[in-house]
Amino acid sequence: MTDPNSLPAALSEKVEIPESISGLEPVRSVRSPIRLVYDFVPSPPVQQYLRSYSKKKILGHRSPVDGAVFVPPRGVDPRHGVLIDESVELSDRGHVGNFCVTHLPIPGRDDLDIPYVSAWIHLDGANVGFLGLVAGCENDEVHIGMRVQAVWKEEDELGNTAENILYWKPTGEPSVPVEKAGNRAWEHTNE
Amino acid sequence: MSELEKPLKAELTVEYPFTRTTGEVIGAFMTGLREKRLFGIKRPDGSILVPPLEYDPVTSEPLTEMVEVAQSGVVETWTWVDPPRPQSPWDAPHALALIRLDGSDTSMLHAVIVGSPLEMKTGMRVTAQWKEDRVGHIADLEGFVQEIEKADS
Amino acid sequence: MSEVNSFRDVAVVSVASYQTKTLSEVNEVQLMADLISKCRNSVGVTQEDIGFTCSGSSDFLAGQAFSFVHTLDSVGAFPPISESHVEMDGAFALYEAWVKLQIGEVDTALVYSYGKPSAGSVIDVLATQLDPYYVSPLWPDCFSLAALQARLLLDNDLITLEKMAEVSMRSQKNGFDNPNAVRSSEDVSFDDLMNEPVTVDPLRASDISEIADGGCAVILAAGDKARSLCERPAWIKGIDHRVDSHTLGVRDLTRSPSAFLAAEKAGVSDDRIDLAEIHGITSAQELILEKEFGLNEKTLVNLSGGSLASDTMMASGLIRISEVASRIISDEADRGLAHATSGPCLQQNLVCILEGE
Amino acid sequence: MSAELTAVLGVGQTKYSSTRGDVSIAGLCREAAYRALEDACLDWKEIDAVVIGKAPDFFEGVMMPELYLAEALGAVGKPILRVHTAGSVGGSTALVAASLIQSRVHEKVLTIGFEKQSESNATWALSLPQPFSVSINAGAGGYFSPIIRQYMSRSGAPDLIGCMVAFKDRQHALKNPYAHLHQNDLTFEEVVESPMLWNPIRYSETCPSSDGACAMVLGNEKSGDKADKPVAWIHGTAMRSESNNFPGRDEVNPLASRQCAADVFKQAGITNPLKEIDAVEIYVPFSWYEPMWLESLGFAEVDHGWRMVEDGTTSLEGGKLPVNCSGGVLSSNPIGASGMIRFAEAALQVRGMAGDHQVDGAKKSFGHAYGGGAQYFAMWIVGAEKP
Repeated sequence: MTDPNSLPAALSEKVEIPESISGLEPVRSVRSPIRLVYDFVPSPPVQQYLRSYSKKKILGHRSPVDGAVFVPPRGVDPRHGVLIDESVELSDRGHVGNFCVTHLPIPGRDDLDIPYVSAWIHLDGANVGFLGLVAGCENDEVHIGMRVQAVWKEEDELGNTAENILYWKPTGEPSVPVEKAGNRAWEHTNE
Repeated sequence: MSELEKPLKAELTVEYPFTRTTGEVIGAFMTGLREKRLFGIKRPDGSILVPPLEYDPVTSEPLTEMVEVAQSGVVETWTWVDPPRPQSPWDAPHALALIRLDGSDTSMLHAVIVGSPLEMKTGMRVTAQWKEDRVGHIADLEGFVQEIEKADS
Repeated sequence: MSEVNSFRDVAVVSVASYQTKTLSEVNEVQLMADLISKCRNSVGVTQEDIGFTCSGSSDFLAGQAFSFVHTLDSVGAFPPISESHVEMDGAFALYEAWVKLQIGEVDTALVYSYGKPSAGSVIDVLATQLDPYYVSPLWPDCFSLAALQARLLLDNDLITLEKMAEVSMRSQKNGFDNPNAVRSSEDVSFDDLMNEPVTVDPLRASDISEIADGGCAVILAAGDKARSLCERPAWIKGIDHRVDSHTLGVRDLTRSPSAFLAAEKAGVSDDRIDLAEIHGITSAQELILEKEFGLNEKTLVNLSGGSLASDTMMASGLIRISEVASRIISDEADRGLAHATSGPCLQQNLVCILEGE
Repeated sequence: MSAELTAVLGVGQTKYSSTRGDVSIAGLCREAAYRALEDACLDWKEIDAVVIGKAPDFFEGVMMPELYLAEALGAVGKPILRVHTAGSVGGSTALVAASLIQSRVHEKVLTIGFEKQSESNATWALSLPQPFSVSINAGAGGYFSPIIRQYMSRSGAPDLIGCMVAFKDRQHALKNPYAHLHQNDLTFEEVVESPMLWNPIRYSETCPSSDGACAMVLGNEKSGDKADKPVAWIHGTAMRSESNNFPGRDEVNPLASRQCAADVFKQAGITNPLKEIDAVEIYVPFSWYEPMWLESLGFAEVDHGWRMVEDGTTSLEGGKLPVNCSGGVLSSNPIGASGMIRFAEAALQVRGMAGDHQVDGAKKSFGHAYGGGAQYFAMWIVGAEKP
C-alpha cells in the first residue's frame, strides 16, 4: 500500500512562487457565496392536497392498478409508473408505523424541544406512511403500532399547508400489532 | 381567478457561503491580486497561461513555474452586460471580455469598465483597475479600463 | 469508439418528447410518467421487458439535491430495475445505455431526461458550472459567453450577421410545424430578424435559444429485438462524445474540436447525411457546428426548429436524437446526424449517426 | 457475444480528512488520479476515457464539475461521463467505467469519485427545507433510524451490536493509513457512552464528513495480462434501483438489494458467499447496516447477521469473513467517493496490496454501495484469478 504522506511522483515538483510575493502570507482560500432562487410550485395534485388542509382534510391518491392509497399524493404510482388522478379523503387518525427520537436541532425549527419524536404516520385508509411529529405523551411511550390522531391549529390559523397539523397525539386506542403496522399492513392484506 | 384558485407558490432559496481552498498555484495568483500583481504559469512549450492552472489545460501535466505578466493587454472579444447579473461584482452595465495581457499567450475573462458599448472595440488596449480593499479574490480586480484613459488621468 | 462496424446493432425504436415554455399542469414526475408510458406502449413493452434504464437530469437545475430520486417514480421501479443516472444531458444517458447494450447481456433500454428551467434563473444556475476560482465568482451568463464566441467569428469573417439571421429564420419556420417549438413563426422575414435589436451584443433575441421546460423518453433495442418492436428501426451507426478544455482563454472559440472529433469517430463522413439535428444555444454556434460536421446544402438542418426554438437544459440533446430517429422510423429520411452539447461555448459534444434499413 | 474481461490495474486514494485545506478541487482529484496511474504504470496519454462520480453538486457548489475538471483529469479530446446515483454513486461510477471496457468500446478507463465536503456543509445541502411541508426530517440519520429500529425489533439483536460494529471498524481504520478517523485510544465504553443522536443511533455509530478522492484505472484482458503488478479481475457487476415509500416495501431488506446480490453472485458463479468470499467492503454509514446488509446480501441468514458481529466473524482479527478492513464508511466518508473506496479496497485485497489491513491470501472479494432511501445498489466481485 502506497504512503498517503508522500505525493505521487508527478506532483512532487515544487511550485515556484514568484519572489515578489514569496515572503508574504499566501492566500489559502477564497469565498464564493452562491444564492439561487427557485419558484416552488407544487404539482396540481399537491396543490389540491395543500388546499384541503385549510378545511382540516387530508387527501390521498388511489392507484388505478390495485387501489393502493398514497399520501401525500405523488401524481403517479411509483411501483407502476402510471398516472393517478383519483383523490380520496382520509381520516386524521392512524398509527405510528415507525419512528425516530432525534436529539439534534433542525435548522429552522427552533420551536422543537429536543429530543423530539418524528414518526411515519399511517393514516386509516392509506397504504403508505408520511412524516409527522408525535407529542402529547412521553417520548419513551411512543411505539410501533401506537394509535394517533392529528392535533390541528386553531381555525383562524389554518392555511394551505401541511403545517396545519401541529403534531399527532396518542388516542389511547389499542395498538396495532407490530406485524400489521406500517408497510407490513399491505403485505398482510395481500396474503 | 379567485384568490383561492391561484396556484400555491413559494420561493425556495438555495444559499451557501462556499469557502474554497485554493492550493498553491491558484493561491499564489490570488495573493498576487491582493498585492496588485498578475501572475501566469509557464507551459512546457514556454508559453504563458494567465490565470495560472496547476496543470496544462491540454495535456494535464503539472505546471510549476509561475511568472509575472503585465497589467495591460488587448481585448480579443467582448460583449455587453446590461443589466449586470445580480451576484456579479458589478453594479453597472459593463463589458465582459477576453483579455490577452502582454506577456501572456492566453486570454482571461474579466470586465472592461466603460460607459457604453460604443466605447468597446475588439483589439482595444486595456489596463487593470484595482479595488481599494483587496482580499485575494478574482474580484480584487475591479476590471480593465481603456489604457489611454489611465495614461491621461 | 474505434471500429464502428464491430459493434452490436442497436436502434432507437420508440420516442416521446414534450416541450413548453412553462410546465404548469403537471410536474416533472407526471410529465415523465406520461412520456415513458407513451414510449413503452407504442412498441408494446412494459418496464419488466426493459433490460436497462438510464436517465439524465441536474440537481442544480431542479433546486433540489437527489432530484432524480423522485423522478424514479415515473418509471415504476418495482419490481426493482437495473438502472443508472448521469448528471448530464439525456443524450449521454443514451450513450451509457448503448454501451450497456454492447455488452450483450440485455437487449432493450429505456432512456429519459427532463428539465424545468422555468423554476429558477437558468443563466445564473449555469454560471455555477464555470471554473469555481476564476470565472464563476464573476457570474457570467451562458449567453454572454456565447456572445464572446459569436463576435470572434464575426470579427474573423467566419460568419456574418446575415448568416446568423438565416439560421434563426430556418429555426422559426421549421418550428412552425412542431408543437414542441416554443418560438416559431410561419412568416417571419429575413428583414425582421436583421432589424431586431441587439440583446447580448452582437446577438439579437432570435440568435439566442428559447429556454423551455420539457422532457424526452427513448427506447433502444438491439438486433432482432429492435426489428420485432419496430418496422423501421433507426439504427445507431456510430455514437461518440468528446470534451475540450474548460478554459475559454485557451481555446480557439471559433471552432469546436470536440464536436469535430466526435462526428469523425461516429462516422459522419462515411455517407451522405439527409438531415441533422444540432444543439447550439445561439445561431452562431449552429454555424460552427455545421462546419465541424462538414454539412452542406444537401442536409436538412433542424427540421424541428432545433434548440433555438425550444431549449430544455438536460433534455435538448436527447430530443435532437429523438427528432432524427422519429423521421427515420417514419421513413421520411434514411440517414441523419444528431448532436448534443454541454458546457460553455460548445465545450463537450456528442454525435450520433442514425440510419434506416 | 460475451463481455470483455476487465481488470483493475491501479488504485489511488487521498488521505481522507475533514478538510483538505491545502488543495483545490482539481488538486484533490489529481492526487488520487496520479496515484492510480502510477499504480497502473500508465500516463494520461494511455487512458481512453474518464468516468467521474460524485454526490449532489450542491456540496461544492460547482454544477457538473466534470466540465471544469476535464483538463485536470487528462480528458481533453476524450470522452468523459459523469454519474450521480445518490450514495451509491462511487460504486455505480466504477460500474459505468467497467461497462466501457466490458463492451469493448475502450481499452483503458480512468474512473474517479470525489467529495470536498469542507467547501460547504453537507447537512445543509441535504436538508433544504421544502415549502408547505413539515420540516422535521433531520438528514440521513433521521431517515435510517426507524429502519434500524425495525431491524432490531424483528431480529431480536442485542442493543450493543451497533456499537460493536463501530468499534471494530475504527480498530480496522488504525491499520489503514488513508482512513480519516484514527482513534488510537478509543475504548468500547466510549463508543457506548457517546451521545445519542437519532435513537437508536449514537454519534459514534455514524460516519464522519470527509474530503477525499478515490480513483481506479480499469483495463481490458490484454492490459490486465500485461500488467507488471497484480491486477483484480472483475467477476461480476450489478446495479439495481427501486422506488421509495410504496405499500409493502421492505425497507430493512429491500428487494433491489436482494436481487442485485443474487445477480452479482450468479455472474461470479458463487453459491455460498460466506464460504467463497474472502473479504467484504460494504457501505455502512450507520453501524447497524453491517448486520442488515450481511443478511440482505446472503452472507448471513435473515435475522442472524448480528451474530456474525457478536462472535467476531466480521473482524480482521481472525474473523472468518472480515468486513470493512479499511475501516469502512464509518471511518472515512467523502460521499461521492465512498462507494468507489469500497470497490477499490475490494480490489486491493485480491491484489494483495492492502498493507496492514490485508486479509491473508484473499482470492475473491466483494465491493458494495447503496444510496437514496436504501433504493440504489451497486455491487461487484473481484478476484485474484480470471473468472
